[in-house]
Amino acid sequence: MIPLGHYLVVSAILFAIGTAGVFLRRNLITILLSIEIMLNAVNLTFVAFGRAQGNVDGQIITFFVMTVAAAEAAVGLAIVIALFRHRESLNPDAFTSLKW
Amino acid sequence: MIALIPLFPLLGFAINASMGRRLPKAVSGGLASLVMVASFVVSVMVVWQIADLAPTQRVIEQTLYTWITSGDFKIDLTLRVDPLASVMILVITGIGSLIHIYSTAYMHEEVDREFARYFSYLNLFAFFMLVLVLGASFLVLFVGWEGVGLCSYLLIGFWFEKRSAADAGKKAFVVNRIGDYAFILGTLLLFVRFGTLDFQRIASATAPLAPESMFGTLSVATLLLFIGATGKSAQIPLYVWLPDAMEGPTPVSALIHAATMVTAGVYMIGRNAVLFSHAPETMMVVATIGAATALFAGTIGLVQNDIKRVLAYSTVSQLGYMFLAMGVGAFGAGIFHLYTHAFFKACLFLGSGAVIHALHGEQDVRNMGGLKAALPTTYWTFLIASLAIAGVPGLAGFFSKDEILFETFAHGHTILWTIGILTSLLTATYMFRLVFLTFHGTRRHDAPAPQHPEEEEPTAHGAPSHTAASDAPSHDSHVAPSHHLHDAPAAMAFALVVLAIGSVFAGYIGIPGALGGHNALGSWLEPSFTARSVTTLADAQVAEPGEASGTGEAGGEVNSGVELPLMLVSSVVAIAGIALAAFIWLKRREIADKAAATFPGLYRLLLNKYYVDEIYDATVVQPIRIVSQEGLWRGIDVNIIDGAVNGTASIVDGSSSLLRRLQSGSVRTYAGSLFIGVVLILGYYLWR
Amino acid sequence: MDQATLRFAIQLGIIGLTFFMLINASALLVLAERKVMGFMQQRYGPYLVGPWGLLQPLADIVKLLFKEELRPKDADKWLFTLAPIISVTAAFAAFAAVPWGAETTLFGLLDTPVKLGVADVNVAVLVVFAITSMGVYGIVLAGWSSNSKYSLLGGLRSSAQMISYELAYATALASVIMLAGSLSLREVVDAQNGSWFGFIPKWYVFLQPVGFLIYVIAGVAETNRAPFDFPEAEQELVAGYNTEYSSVRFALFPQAEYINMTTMAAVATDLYLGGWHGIAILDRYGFGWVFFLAKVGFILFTYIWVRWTVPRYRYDQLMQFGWKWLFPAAVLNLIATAAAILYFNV
Amino acid sequence: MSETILFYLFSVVAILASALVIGQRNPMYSIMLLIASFGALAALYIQLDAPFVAMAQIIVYAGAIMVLFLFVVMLLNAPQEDAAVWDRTHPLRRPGVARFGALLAGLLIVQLVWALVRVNDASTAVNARGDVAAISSVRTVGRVLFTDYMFAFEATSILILVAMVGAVVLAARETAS
Repeated sequence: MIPLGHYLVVSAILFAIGTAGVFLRRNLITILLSIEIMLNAVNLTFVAFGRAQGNVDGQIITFFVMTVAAAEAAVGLAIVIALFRHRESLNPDAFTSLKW
Repeated sequence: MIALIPLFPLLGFAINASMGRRLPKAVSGGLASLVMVASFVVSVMVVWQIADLAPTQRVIEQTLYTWITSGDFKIDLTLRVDPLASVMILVITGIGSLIHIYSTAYMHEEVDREFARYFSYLNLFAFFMLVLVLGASFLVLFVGWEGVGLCSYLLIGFWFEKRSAADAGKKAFVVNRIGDYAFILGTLLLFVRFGTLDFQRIASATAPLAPESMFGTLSVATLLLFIGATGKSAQIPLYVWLPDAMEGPTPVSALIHAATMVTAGVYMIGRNAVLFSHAPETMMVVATIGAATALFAGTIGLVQNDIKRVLAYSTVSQLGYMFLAMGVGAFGAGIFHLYTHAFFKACLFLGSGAVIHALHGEQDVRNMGGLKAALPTTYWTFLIASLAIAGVPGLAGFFSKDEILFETFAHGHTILWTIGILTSLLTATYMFRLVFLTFHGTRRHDAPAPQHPEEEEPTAHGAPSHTAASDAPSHDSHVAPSHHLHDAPAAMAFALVVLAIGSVFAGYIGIPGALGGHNALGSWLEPSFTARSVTTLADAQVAEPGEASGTGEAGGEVNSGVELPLMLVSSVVAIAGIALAAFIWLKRREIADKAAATFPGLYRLLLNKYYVDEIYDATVVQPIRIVSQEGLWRGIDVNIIDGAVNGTASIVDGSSSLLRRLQSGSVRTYAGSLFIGVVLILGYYLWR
Repeated sequence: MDQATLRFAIQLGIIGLTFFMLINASALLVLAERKVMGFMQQRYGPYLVGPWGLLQPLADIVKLLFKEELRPKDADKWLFTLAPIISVTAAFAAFAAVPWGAETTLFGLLDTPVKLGVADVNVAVLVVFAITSMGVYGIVLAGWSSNSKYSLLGGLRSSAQMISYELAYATALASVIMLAGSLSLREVVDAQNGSWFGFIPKWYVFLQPVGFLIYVIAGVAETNRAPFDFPEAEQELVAGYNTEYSSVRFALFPQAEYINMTTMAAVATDLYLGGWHGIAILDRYGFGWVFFLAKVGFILFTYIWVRWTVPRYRYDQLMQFGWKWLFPAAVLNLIATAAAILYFNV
Repeated sequence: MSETILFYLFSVVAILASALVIGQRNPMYSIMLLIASFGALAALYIQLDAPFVAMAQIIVYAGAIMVLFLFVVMLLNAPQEDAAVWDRTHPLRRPGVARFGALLAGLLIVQLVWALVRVNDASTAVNARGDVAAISSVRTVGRVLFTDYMFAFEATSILILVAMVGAVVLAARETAS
């Protein structure tokens, strides 16, 4: 018998970790991974709340999140590849040619 | 059954338009004429069919399919034959087929492609005209209405290489468009008022109402419709296109601008007799305009020198007569005149066509004369038709015209009656001026006089001497001075003779009561002008004595005592007119010139058709052009519209040049701003 | 010894048995493979070690154990070690969800029957699917970590191939699941009990011939076996992803492969061949699992048979086949099944 | 009791793994660790009576998306992430900015904690309400998904399609034409 709060805490921590990753890492792939972490944190929250409510809607939202995550990963990685072809680097700071 | 009537010409059009260019003339022309004849036969059968029915429910309807359905608004594509429509379809198909036959010979110089094009247009026109008269609702009628407009444009501009022809076509189209606009407005107004567009429903909805004393919905609507009518059937102020329409081939002028299309307006008013008779103001306007047009056009016709123009103006003035009749509520008389006029005017046009054909495109009467011997058939038919139009007793024109005048008088419009009489005098005069100038006197034409005109006739149809000229206009294309004048070829002659006979006897179905007849046509048409409902038109019009029942014998019973003297007057006037013409243009030629010399201003005024075209150009065309060019184009379009577009662009440009400072180009800067936003929003929700 | 502990013990026993069977399965399969190959090629195959060479696998294992552990200098230490473990673990774990026998009380030894099978999950099909899809990591990592182009190519190929064929595989599964109306393998099996007209057993293979075919083909591709054995295409890639491996680490890969084969065959039996059902007497006396084993054996034999009969495809042909034929066929089969179910509301 | 232990075990695994994901420079390891964290999460889902989600988590995330990442890393031959170079030019590289970022992070954590405190039934057991059979059954999930969430479902399918096309277009090496 685990209180709902525990799950929320876990997902909050995961989310924080993900956010930190986005800001700290200097590798596009790792940044994408951090985004995945955040998404999963959110998923956990959804499922936990859904369970607490006693219905399946939470799970269903999770599927949608997964779909979006898949799409995001596909496009994001494609962009990463394209970028990597131009500059031999995955450092986001290397791609500032749009700067004013 | 009914559907067949318009379908035949449509079929002809389809075939000629699609594969006509590959067919030889004989086939395409023969086919076109054949479908017309077929549809004529069908029409006769249909008319026979409804003739059996009792006078009050002489109606056959055929709903082809539901055209438009939106909510409770529903338009069926319905064809309806009632007495009025029956007369119209008979005229259209009958005269139409005659003219088709005539055309096979007349247009013979055209190359196959042009030939087929011509006949496809002709068939298409017949189709639309039939749709117009058969349509049971304003919308269906409007289809035909627009269609004939289109066809007249196509046919007038048939020789589109000739600039004047193309211009004339455009003119006709534009002027018609003005009328159509009003017509649409009127239709919409009626729909708003009655919620339906079906003629019968509108009529039976109107019948119980009391006639509007002051301008109300009905008056406005009918007025708008009438403007449309003036556009179609060439009344003041929109008549200007008709004379120019003579640029088209002569049979076209005969078919469209004499026999059928121009009568669309008259027909439309007759079709909505109940409606109009409930709008006395409109009726008054109609009558006045009609009379004015009649006189106006007559005076112009007096001095014109182009044989076809004279006829065109006479058409206008005859149409004026019809509208006069409609205006005074003598719908029957109007339709009657429409019907007789179709015969003799078509005959006149075709005759003139024959003359032109014989003289290889010569249209100026001053260069004609003495053709009587050369073109006997043409001459005699032309003469008969002229007598008929002049209103000489015993011929078609007499009965109808006289009936109109009588009705006018009987309804107490004395002034209009006087105008009418004056006009008939003019009519007689200019018609016979034409006759004498063309056929009598001495030749003023360089082509050698024929030795044996009649032996030309058989060969003429084959036209061996005709160099088949490909380039239009064909008339100017082959000037062969050294070849004999020949009378109308067989096909033409046939049409001419039939029409001439028609213009003699067509009137006898409408002999007024005063002459011991019983106006068969009037009583036949009677039901069409009454609402098919509890109240008949007569009851509905008790309130308006000026418009006692729309047909002849009603008036005849009222005061047949007046009728005979009136007839006498008009016939005397007609004879007088002829005599005058004979005196001037046969005996004392110089009088005319002297007259012209004494009143140069008047003469020039008439010769230039009262400068109406110039006035229109100055008052309407130029202003519109200037406004649209300087105002709309240079002003609004360039400055405002383009300005708006460019302005938007420049605004975006400026703002983005500011915004782009936020574009650090580094992903994590964006992420940072996003992060800030998240923190702020979350904070806000937590504070709440 | 009370029921609870007895029951627990028996459960443990079942698990241990399954594990033991799987290990042996790999060994036996190696032998069988070589024997069958031998017969197909007019040879004896192994016959020296033990009677009819039955102990050959044992000898092989011993040999591998005593070999030296080699690791390329630039290989990624952790992943290089992890890769084989992942694959073999995945292989074993996948079987955990596969039931291989009916409920039995072991001849009245237990008062409540026990289910033959490691675990009975209500989404067993998904579990198997998920875990097998984990197996790809082993190969990919092996290929990448050993830092050699052959390995890398092998790894890439096999992963691409597995991902592509998972689609057809899963879609084929889906239609059976629809028929049975359950994701639990045990329920699917029980749904196939009985027979039509008394002599045709109610196996889904008769309802889903196309599905069965697709499943088997995709299965072959999933397990990287000929004619889809690109990961180790000797002619092109020496030995594919496990070129750099030696000794036990090397041994784990083929073992994982054979276990995967077994799992594939077992699942196929459960889904299409009615699991342990089919012979009434065996069912009644709780010996259904024998029939189950027979079926699995048959399918495995077919695998080997195919391997030594059909030549290897070209890689693009493989992809073409997977995406343009197998997957569409599976989808059509799915749609048809759904339509049939709706129509006959089975 | 056992489930509490399991819960803590799995959550600790998930958190540790995620922390390590962003904790080191080799993306290959990051991916592996992330997969581990996903597995732990899947276990948590099972505890939450959502077996189907758990399986989907493994199949979709671990089985598909992560493989994609793995591929990309392998294809690009994952270069080690370059160390922070503190050039003064970049607006974000100044320590002031960094401190501001740290402040923001602290704020976010505070807010999260605060939000957690304000959750009403945070202390009540998760599985207090609803019957397990219905919630954990795939049938129920499917029914709800294809009735109430039909539109969203279709929309996502279109989204996936678009993403597919986009990925192909982006990653396709422009052929020399």
